Amino acid sequence: MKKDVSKGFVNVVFIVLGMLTFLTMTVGPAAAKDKIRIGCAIALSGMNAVPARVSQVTEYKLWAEQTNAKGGVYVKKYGKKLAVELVFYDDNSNIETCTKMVEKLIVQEKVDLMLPPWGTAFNFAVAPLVSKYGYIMIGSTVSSAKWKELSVKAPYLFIILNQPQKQGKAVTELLQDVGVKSVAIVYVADLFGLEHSGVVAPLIGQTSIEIAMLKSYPLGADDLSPLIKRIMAKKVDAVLAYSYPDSTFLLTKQMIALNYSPNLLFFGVGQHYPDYRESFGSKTVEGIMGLGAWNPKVPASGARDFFNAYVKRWGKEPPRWGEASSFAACQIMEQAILKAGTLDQKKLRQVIASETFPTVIGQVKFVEGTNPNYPGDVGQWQSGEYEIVAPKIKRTAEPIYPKPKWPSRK
Amino acid sequence: MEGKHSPVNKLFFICFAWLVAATLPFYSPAYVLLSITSILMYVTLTVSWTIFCGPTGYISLATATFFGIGIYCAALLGSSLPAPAVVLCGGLAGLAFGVLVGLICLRLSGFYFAVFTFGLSELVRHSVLWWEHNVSGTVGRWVTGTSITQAFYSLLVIASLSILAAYLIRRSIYGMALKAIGESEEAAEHAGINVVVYRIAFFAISSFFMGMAGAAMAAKFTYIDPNSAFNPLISFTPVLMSLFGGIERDYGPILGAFILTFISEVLLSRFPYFYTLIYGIIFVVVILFMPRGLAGLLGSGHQHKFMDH
Amino acid sequence: MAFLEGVKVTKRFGGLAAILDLSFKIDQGGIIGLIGPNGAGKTTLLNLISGSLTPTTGEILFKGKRISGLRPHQICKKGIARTFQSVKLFGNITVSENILLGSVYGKPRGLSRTNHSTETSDLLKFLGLAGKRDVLAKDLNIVEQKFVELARALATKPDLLLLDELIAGLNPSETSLACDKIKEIKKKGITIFMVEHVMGVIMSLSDRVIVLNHGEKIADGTPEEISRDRKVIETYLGEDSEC
Amino acid sequence: MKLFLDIIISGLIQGAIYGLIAVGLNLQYGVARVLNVAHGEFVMVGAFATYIMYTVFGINPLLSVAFFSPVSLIAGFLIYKNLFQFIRTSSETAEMFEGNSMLASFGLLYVIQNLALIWWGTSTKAYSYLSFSVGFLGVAFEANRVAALFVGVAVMISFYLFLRYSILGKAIRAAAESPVSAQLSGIDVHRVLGICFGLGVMLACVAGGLVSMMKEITANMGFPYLVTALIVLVLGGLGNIVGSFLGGLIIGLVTAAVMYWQPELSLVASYLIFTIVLLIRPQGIFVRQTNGR
Repeated sequence: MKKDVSKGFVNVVFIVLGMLTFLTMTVGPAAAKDKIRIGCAIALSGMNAVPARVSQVTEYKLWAEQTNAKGGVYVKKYGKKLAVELVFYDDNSNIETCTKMVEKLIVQEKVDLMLPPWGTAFNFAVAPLVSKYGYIMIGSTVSSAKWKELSVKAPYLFIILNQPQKQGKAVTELLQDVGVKSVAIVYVADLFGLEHSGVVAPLIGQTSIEIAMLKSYPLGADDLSPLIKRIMAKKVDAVLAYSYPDSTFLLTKQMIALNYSPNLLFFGVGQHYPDYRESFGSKTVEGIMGLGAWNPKVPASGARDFFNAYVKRWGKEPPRWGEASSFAACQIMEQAILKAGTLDQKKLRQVIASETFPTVIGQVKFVEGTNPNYPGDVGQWQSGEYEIVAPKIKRTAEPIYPKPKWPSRK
Repeated sequence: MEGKHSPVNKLFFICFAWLVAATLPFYSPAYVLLSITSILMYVTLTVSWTIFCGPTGYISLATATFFGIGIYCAALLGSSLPAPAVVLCGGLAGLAFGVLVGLICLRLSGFYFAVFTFGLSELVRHSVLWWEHNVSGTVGRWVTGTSITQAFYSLLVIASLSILAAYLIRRSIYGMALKAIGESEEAAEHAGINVVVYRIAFFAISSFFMGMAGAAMAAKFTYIDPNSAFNPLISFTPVLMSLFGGIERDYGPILGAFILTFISEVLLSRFPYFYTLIYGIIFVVVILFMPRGLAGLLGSGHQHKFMDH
Repeated sequence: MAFLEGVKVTKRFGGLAAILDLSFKIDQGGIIGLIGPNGAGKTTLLNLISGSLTPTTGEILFKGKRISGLRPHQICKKGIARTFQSVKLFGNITVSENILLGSVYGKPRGLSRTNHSTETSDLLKFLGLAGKRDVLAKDLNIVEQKFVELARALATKPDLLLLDELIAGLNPSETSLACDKIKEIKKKGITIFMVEHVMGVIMSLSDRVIVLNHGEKIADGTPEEISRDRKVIETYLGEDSEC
Repeated sequence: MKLFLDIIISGLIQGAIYGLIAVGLNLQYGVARVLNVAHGEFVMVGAFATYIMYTVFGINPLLSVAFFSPVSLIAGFLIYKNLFQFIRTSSETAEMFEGNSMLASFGLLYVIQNLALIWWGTSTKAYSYLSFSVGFLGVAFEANRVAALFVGVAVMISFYLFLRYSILGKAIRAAAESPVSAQLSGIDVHRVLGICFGLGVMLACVAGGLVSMMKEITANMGFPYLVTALIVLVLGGLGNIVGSFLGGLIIGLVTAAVMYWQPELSLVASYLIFTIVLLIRPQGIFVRQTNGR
């Protein structure tokens, strides 16, 4: 027995030593620079895996494949086109793992560029870290008024998505424009819902529109019919639901079944998925609005091409909001490299902070680290396309108001 | 009984390993430090979990609560207190909450205890969310960052302390009393063991280390909300790691935490699309071929014998 | 002042009274047998004395001090130890560790670690378990387990030892061994209060026998008195065929 | 009064689903001693299977639920036979088996989740079936949810009758009470436990099929159902099949009621109820407490 015990112990020592050796093994950059390695630690498993894959991974991959098909990105410093290589790490939807993986990408993989993780909290957690190492990062799934506090800690973070303040204003103007008299606001009790409702409610409060209801509901609710019935009782013109995909689908389903069709129905995230349109049918989703919008008709070079390429590559249409901006973020990095002629992050940052970039979401010029010129703040399904209806100047179609009633069913 | 030389050798090895670890920041590449820091965090969580749950066999699924409380402590105090004080406060908050949870769970054992602690930690998560929203008027909070080296040293100290505590408790009469409680609370009580005090005290001690780990790791989060700080998966991790490593040995949980964290890291980075698939298969294979966990494979079924020390 | 005294003790479960208005007095020293048909409330009475249960009304005094309402570990530290009808050992620790726990956590005597170990070894020898000291308790046979439980109870250095059917299930030779041990324990000055079904054993060992039926005391006296008691005979003949 | 009826019915609908899932878990843990943490994943599998049957082949979801029941039962039985039975024989004690089978089911959870992500990774799906409202005493309910309630209750009742009166059901109850004596009386315990596990998987898949009519379907929808099932299981009492179903109804009712007054607190309320109930009755609501302990 004595022997076994000490033998076991020695085995343990060897295992630990072996692991340490493995940890110290580094892939290291090849001596001759022949490709640009881009790191991304993102939720490929865990509870954020679905949205992360839809909104970022597919777009990044598409961009990398397209770029490599062209022969890569020309970098002046090396005097040649370099292929791009995406290095994905899984963060298992865990912030602690995410920060670890990001740091590992930077210090062990020694990637040349970084792409952001999915979601506001993850981006915020990672931003100071990548800034510390002096890597630029363009977040396309960040939506929070708090970015201003962050920009001090994370000067290398750029946010390409539209932000709550602006979107709240666009929503309010739209409501006034179409002549909504009363509104019910419900929101998911989470960073996203709280921030957006916190912005939009006071804005609407300043207008003559009556807020008949302002309620939150928990993430992961299985039955929202009580909430819907309460809204029904208020007899409002418009329902604003700052929802996540799960509750967007659930609310839609239950509203259809209960035959409740307000004049204006607005959701947070998920209504912009083509899956949403296909699940319920174009006729049913006709007139449904949602936060944030992009479609192939926006006045941007390559928007239609991106749409077609996405369909060709993934066999389904791209969702119609931040997904295009994930692709645009890659385009911006590509152009910045072209302009700077180097992979030096400081120079890239300067270029990105000061120049204007034509992308699939239009001309992007960062102001204080955010993109004030997003193509759409509110979208609406019209005959199978997610048209931009707010802000007014960017409309790709006039808003339909009131929303058509649900089509009759057997 | 480990033989005449073995304990000395072991002690020597442990000192050596500790010295190597303590000087790591001076010569190791940054990413090793990073990985080790993360490993140390899971070692702390797992080892402190086994302080109470190992001998009693009660499976606590409230780890996320104490860890999260540590994180929130760091978020609230991080800017006003020096780092060691913050970590200590996190620990004390964990301790205080551990006493509370221990008190609430007193009448429960077995499966009911496991699910109850899990339900309780979900209740805490939702309550904090509600509180932050309705009372503090915010959801996210900033955490003051620290350097890798600082995080590494605080976790090294916390992990060492938790290992030491776990070792001493396990080898002492207290460990045996906890085992007795796990076997039969009634008989333990009639043998003169104050079951209430023991259950609460040792549950709180393990919470203390979890709280400290949370406070020390908070810097890694930068921006926290209740859902990320009280991530329910954290509650399952120590259970998996200690069972995986083998709960019958002192080093089983350490080994489990070390190896599973390491495997995760390799899989997350090398096979990002198949992380959980491979991870799951490893679990099943280990269970099928090493029913006693890794430690069970490495040595025979040795039992601790208090009388011989 | 009686050694152990029950004053109008009643214990109800829901509406049913398991013990009803029971008063008793026990003096130090000797063996007191507690008998009665199934469901008479014998184990309930032991549970009340050892603190597993609290009386609904009434009180129990030990050495003149009230112990009802105290928790079992407090009562143990005051010098009352017990065994269980169905053995409750700590199966996954060794025999000697089982006993050591009793020694350390029992009545406080300010002993050092070594003294506890010596005490444990003595008890192992006393009960003939010396060869099994390093065996896991769950690996013993049921008779050995009963003895370990007895040793654990003795290790707490009790003044009063409550035995709940120690003899039940033992074969004749084991029974006589157990009886010898009980006598030896008595010689050490420990008062023994034992519940037993095996009438012969009770009658031969006990200095005094208390008979319970439906939670009430129906007889109390020396074994000879009890065996002649009409009420007792009626109770046993009428309800129980066990003896 | 209308409001009351509304809360009761919507609570019962949701509760029946929770109840079904919890009863499944109860068979797996309460009888077969496998704490199957992959239970929620089978709900997801059931939901996706029903979805595919409906959208691709146009098969009525209720029919495909009926079709998938035996399939999932067999699948569950095979999982038990090939995985958990092996673990049962290699484990030395009951505790060891419980720990190891939980670990293995974690492995199962991870594997199923990853496969689901590979197959349905980026999809969030829903379909419309019986998507209209039916009036009952002046209150409107969604037809598909009402149908789910009827199916759920029907499954539960037939299940109860099965356990109570069929020979196999009696064997299951015998095995639940004491595997050893069941074995002695000539019951093939492994087969019975395998069937229990299979029945658990079946109930999860049935619930999944019903859920697919009422909710969106994604690859990571399963885990929350596991959490609810665990809580319901403890609430109703381990090994108590009827208790689990009633426990599900209670959680459903509480959530529905709070959803009316304070929607944000609806989940907090269900956890709070759970905590309080367990503090008062540590062995669940529907278990008769024995004297002493």
